[in-house]
Amino acid sequence: MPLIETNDLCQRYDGRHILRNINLSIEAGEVLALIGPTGAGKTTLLRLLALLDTPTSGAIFFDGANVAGSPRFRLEMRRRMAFVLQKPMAFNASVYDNVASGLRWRGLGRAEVRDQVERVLEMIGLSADRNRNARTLSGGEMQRVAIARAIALDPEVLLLDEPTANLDPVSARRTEELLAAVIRQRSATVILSTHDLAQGQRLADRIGVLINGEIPQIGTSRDIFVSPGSREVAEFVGVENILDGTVLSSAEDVVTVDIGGGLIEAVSDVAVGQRVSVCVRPENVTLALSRLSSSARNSFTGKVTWLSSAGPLARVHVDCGFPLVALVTRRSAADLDLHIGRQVYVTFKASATHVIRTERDS
Amino acid sequence: MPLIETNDLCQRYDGRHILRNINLSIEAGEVLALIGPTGAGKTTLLRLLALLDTPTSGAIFFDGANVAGSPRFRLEMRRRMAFVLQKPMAFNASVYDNVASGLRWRGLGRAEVRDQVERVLEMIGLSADRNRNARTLSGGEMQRVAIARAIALDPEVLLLDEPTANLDPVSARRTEELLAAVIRQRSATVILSTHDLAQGQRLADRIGVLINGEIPQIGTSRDIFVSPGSREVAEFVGVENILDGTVLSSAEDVVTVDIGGGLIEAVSDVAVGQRVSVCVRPENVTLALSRLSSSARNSFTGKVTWLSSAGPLARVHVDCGFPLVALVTRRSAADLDLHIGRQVYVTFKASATHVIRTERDS
Amino acid sequence: MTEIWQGLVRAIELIVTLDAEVIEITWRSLTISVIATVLASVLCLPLGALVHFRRFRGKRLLISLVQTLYSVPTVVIGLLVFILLSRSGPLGGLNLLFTPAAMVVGQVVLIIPILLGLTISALSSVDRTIADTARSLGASGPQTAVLVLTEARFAVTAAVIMAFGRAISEVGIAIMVGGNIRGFTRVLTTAISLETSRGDVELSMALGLILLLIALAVNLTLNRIQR
Amino acid sequence: MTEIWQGLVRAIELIVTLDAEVIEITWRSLTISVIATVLASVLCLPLGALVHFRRFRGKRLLISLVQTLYSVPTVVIGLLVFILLSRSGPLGGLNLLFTPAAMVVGQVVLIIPILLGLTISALSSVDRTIADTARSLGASGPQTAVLVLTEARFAVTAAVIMAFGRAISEVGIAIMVGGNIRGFTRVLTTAISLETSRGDVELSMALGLILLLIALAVNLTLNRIQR
Amino acid sequence: GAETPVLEPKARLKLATTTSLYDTGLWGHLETLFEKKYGVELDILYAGTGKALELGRRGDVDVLAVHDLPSEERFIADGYGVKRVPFAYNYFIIVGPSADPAGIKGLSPEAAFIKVKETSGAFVSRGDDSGTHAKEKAIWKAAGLDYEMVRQSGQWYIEAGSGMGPTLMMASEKRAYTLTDIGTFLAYKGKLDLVPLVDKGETLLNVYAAIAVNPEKVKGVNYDMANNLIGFLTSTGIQKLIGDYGVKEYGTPLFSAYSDEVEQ
Ligand SMILES: Nc1ncnc2c1ncn2[C@@H]1O[C@H](COP(=O)(O)OP(=O)(O)OP(=O)(O)O)[C@@H](O)[C@H]1O
Ligand SMILES: Nc1ncnc2c1ncn2[C@@H]1O[C@H](COP(=O)(O)OP(=O)(O)OP(=O)(O)O)[C@@H](O)[C@H]1O
Ligand SMILES: [Mg+2]
Ligand SMILES: [Mg+2]
Repeated sequence: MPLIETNDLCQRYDGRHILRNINLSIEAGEVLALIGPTGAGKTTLLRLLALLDTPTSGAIFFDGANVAGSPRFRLEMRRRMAFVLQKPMAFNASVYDNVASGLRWRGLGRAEVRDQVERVLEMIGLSADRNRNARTLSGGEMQRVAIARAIALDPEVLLLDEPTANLDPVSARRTEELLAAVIRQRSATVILSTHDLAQGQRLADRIGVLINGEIPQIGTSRDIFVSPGSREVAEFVGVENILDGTVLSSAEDVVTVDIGGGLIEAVSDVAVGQRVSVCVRPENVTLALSRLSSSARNSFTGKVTWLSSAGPLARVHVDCGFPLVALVTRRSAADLDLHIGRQVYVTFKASATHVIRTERDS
Repeated sequence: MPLIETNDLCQRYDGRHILRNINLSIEAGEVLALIGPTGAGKTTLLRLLALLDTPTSGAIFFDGANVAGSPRFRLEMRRRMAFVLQKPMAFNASVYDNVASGLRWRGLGRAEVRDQVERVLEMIGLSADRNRNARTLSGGEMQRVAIARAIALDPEVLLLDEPTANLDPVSARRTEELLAAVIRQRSATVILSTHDLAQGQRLADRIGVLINGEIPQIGTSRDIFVSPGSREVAEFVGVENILDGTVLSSAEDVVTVDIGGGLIEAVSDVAVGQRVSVCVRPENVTLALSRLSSSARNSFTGKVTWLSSAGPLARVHVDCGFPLVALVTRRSAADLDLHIGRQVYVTFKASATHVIRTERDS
Repeated sequence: MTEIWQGLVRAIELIVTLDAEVIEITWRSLTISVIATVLASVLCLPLGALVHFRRFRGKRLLISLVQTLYSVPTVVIGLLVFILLSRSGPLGGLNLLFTPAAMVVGQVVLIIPILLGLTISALSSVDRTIADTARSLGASGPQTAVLVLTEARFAVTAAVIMAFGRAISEVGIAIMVGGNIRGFTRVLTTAISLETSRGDVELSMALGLILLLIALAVNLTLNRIQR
Repeated sequence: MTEIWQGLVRAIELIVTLDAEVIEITWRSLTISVIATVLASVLCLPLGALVHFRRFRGKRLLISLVQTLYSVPTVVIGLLVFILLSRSGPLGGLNLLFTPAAMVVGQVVLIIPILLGLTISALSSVDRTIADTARSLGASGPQTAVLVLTEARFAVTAAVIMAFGRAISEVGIAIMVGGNIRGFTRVLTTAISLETSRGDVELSMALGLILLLIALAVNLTLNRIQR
Repeated sequence: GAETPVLEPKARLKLATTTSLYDTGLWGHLETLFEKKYGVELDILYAGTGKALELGRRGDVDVLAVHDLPSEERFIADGYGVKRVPFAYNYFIIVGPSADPAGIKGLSPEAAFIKVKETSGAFVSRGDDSGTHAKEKAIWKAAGLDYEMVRQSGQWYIEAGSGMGPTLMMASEKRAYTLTDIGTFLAYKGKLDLVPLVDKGETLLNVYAAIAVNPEKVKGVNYDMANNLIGFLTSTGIQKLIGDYGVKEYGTPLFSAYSDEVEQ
């Protein structure tokens, strides 16, 4: 039996549909990441799961029980979870008292509270600040206190709304490691929303993509990143090359797609005449100075139109009759002496593409 | 003459030093990014520059004039800038009125305000939401409104405190593009703080690293990323391999450093006996299955201890007597059949290292 | 208990028959207290903002003093204004004693502390970031104050309602400086206290009910405006 | 104006000489109003939280009604309580009329709307996120209410101070149901009004000043506790 | 249709009258007549005798209608008043519970007071230096007792420090005796558990007098119009009206016209 299950969950505000028929099923111990653009409804969904709001329609089952019960029952359920809100809000009290609050509300003894709070403060690196008023903390420090407040409760379910949004990369990494440790040690069920796709990838067993109040795709990070189920998902997970076209011919699971500026071969079994979007991840696009004889079925000549750096990599925009982005190491970029206007040969394999059926042009 | 200059700027709260002797000099039209860990003092510095707070000691010069003047003068100066706070706060009014507020305060006419607001709303993609109460916006939407509020003013100086911290990658990219456009079109001077090092790299002419209330290094992104000036900076900008040791010998600008678990050759002119930290960026570490004969001066044998994915790349932890992290493409990782325990050959060039003098062990 | 019931019946009677004297008294009550509230608001809202936004030594003490003035009995204010306006007092020449204008003055004095204290309290409950955001967008001091007052409109309206309620329900000042002159300075509260001392409990209750009705009307109006 | 000055001198005199009757009256004023304020607070703080946190139809109207009751004149409350406690009234058997207890009852009735209204207003100025955060950490309804009241402590204290000020400064109820009996129910305000009707302006001023002094003491104490 | 708060001092005459007179409604009656006759706005302020005299001293009123002989005489002696002109009188009465536990019915006022004190029957005093309170003190004095001593002599003596109405209510609630003017008693009668027990006796005489404030001593008062009012009050027609006032409402006249009476 799943620990948390939702049944056609809908939420409307002022007549606008914010969430539409959300059906989730989360096993105990599972880590689920919700990713999606701003305003997609991530916070709204988490607030429903945290029993802070009641849905317009639909039901939530926690441990098999419908949570739409008495306030007393909802409180009992709520005490088995902890939710870190997107906007971390300090109680006007010391850091210590902030972290202790949830424990005290559960009626724990003084000593117990102290032990647990000290342990968590230590863990999260804020022991030295225990007596400061939490209102004077910086944004990032406060975010950590908010997480500390939640994990101090040893909840069965930990809900996190963009837990590292306010943190610098170093703190974010630390917090993420902390979360990873919590996940491992306590085998808590975790649902988190995040902007950081990589974070979702690193922490979660499954990723749900929330777009426009719906979940068009949910699955392992590989599913989502490699085989996005729709054009929106593909766009959102950062597939930079999305080429719309029509299937011209099909043979042995390889289709030829006419994308206007050229023909692309892709592994797929869609029917001839179907409108599709072909996704090519930039890191699967190879650049060379001479035409390589390789097994790659797609090969084009193009001109570099734009170059930018992306950490250790270089992002190269090439015009081959249609725009294409390639991601190469900075060393390769230097070796190839890439610059705007340079002619390059572009290749990618038919198996490195992903084909999505589309109903309409977009 | 620099547009903004600070002179030994210090800020103390409750006796704690938050900022110590900050000396900045920013030219008109320049884009400066402040990066630094949580609690470093970025917000504190930006608030001082935005004339929201007064420093404990030190002075700020704006356009040559000391801003520690009359409230009237400070207001006049403040009206030449706009500051987007870290915690975007909506006025309890419509999106339109939020964006219009600064213009109205400047006494602009109705029509002028409308034109400007509509233009900015269009630009930032919130035209459809103009009549919604800004309090009901999602975190990310609100962040965009906050930016719109500021750029609607066409300020000479635009101060941004982590402008994309609350945005999903797609919106973040859009906002960043918007900021880039603003920077180009209006030749505004921009000072922004960010967690996202890559963002700093993309947007800024210069990057200032703020650690613990001080700016140990300021320079182009290349300077900071390739030649961090101190161990803290190196750590903060994500140099994952920082190897502490002592210079054993020196010849023709190449030093040999004893790092305990092995000897490393590095390009540097430090004296023999000096304690140093050698930085090696993971993307400059090459992995192979057989010992390559190459020009790389550093070559070790090691065992893979941990593998993780980082977007299109794989992060490989290797133990070669000392821990080393390498970043390779996922394709290479697959080709090399990397898995935990696998023996690999590790090479990196002496010229791909960066040596930092350290006073003390850390 | 019958008196209460009879008072209700009497109130309805007075309202339905549009008793001329009751209408006149009610209208006078309303006008005097509305004017007093408006004057005091015009004074206290900016003053409250000034106190809130300025940092100075003794601010806490000042607020405590203002709050202490919540406790000034109306009779004492009545006395003070009386001494001031009495023929032999410093402002005797104005000939204001025993006029509606004197009652307005007294009520203004009475509600200034209330409005000031509650305005400061309303302002301090608005997130500091709001003021910072406004200033960062180029708002001047007064513009920031207006914005923050708008943000606190619920609490500010509550303050104004409280002040109005205090003004229209007080009787000490009205009697001391108004004199409860029939047809000139008689207002609902002084009429009530007169009827009570005459032993006409029902009429007192009826007038009390009418007072509450107009207070309700004013509150609903203010609450509507606030939105 | 000399009266004011003489009042001051007289006040100092009364305080310095520890005038027995003045001390007794002052102490009685303080006790009655403190008890009334405590009772009303115990009632209104939870009630205010309930109104604030519960969603129900007519909430806005309820708040408007509560705010309307700010305008009930003390004489009317005095009358109501009088009718209730009088020998022929429903609670006549308690024999409370013309006792300090009756005055407490009257003052409680007087300040309940003020405390309730200001508590609700104080609570609604606390960021909703605070309550959400508390609930998300497992706080029950009452626990959340306590937290939010604590967060609003500045405004809640201001409300209590306002209520206390209203209670200790009112005179209509004290006279109607206390009776201003010398040595038993005479308090500062009724004494002031008596002295005023006698024409003794100085003594009235002096007693008024003493009242303000104890109000100041109470406020400073409350403000200290609040921190 | 409220009055404009603009003042024309010439056209107004301010009268301070004692509460017991005002509460009977007599002034409401006289006001219109006087205003019509002289084309003046008569502002009637009611206050205890002490306060009324204070208003006169300050020049905040032009004429007084009060009922406490000793303080009136002092007021004139100090030069604030020109002349004391009595215009009506009636008698105070001593009221108490119908059971009359002290047994004072029919006694002289002095004897009744002594009886109440001796039997410790509760007595509620105005205790507010009003005309009625002054009369009470005068009766104690006539009975040969020191007022201060009476006042301190125990629980039975209750000082209400309030107006006549509240004092009567308190006496009724506490089943106590009290001294009251007839007008207020009649107005409250329906709400009271009290009956008149002593209504005869020299000392109960209650004379209302009008005094114009002295323009020589107090600048700016409307002396001429004040004299008009006094003349109006003592005119035959009005004296008759005063003597008949109250019959309609209470079935018995509340006052006697002073012209009917010999000098005190
Ligand atoms: N109480 C509310 N009243 C009206 N609209 C609301 C309310 N709460 C949320 N919304 C709207 O619902 C939509 C989804 O909001 P939500 O906060 O869930 O988005 P999100 O996915 O968390 O976005 P972000 O990444 O920016 O935090 C937004 O358009 C928002 O404006
Ligand atoms: N008003 C204040 N009173 C006391 N301490 C403060 C105040 N404002 C900031 N601080 C402290 O100053 C330090 C720097 O804070 P600041 O907000 O400038 O950091 P930051 O670099 O912006 O961090 P973040 O990335 O988390 O936003 C922090 O330790 C913070 O707690
Ligand atoms: Mg959200
Ligand atoms: Mg910050």
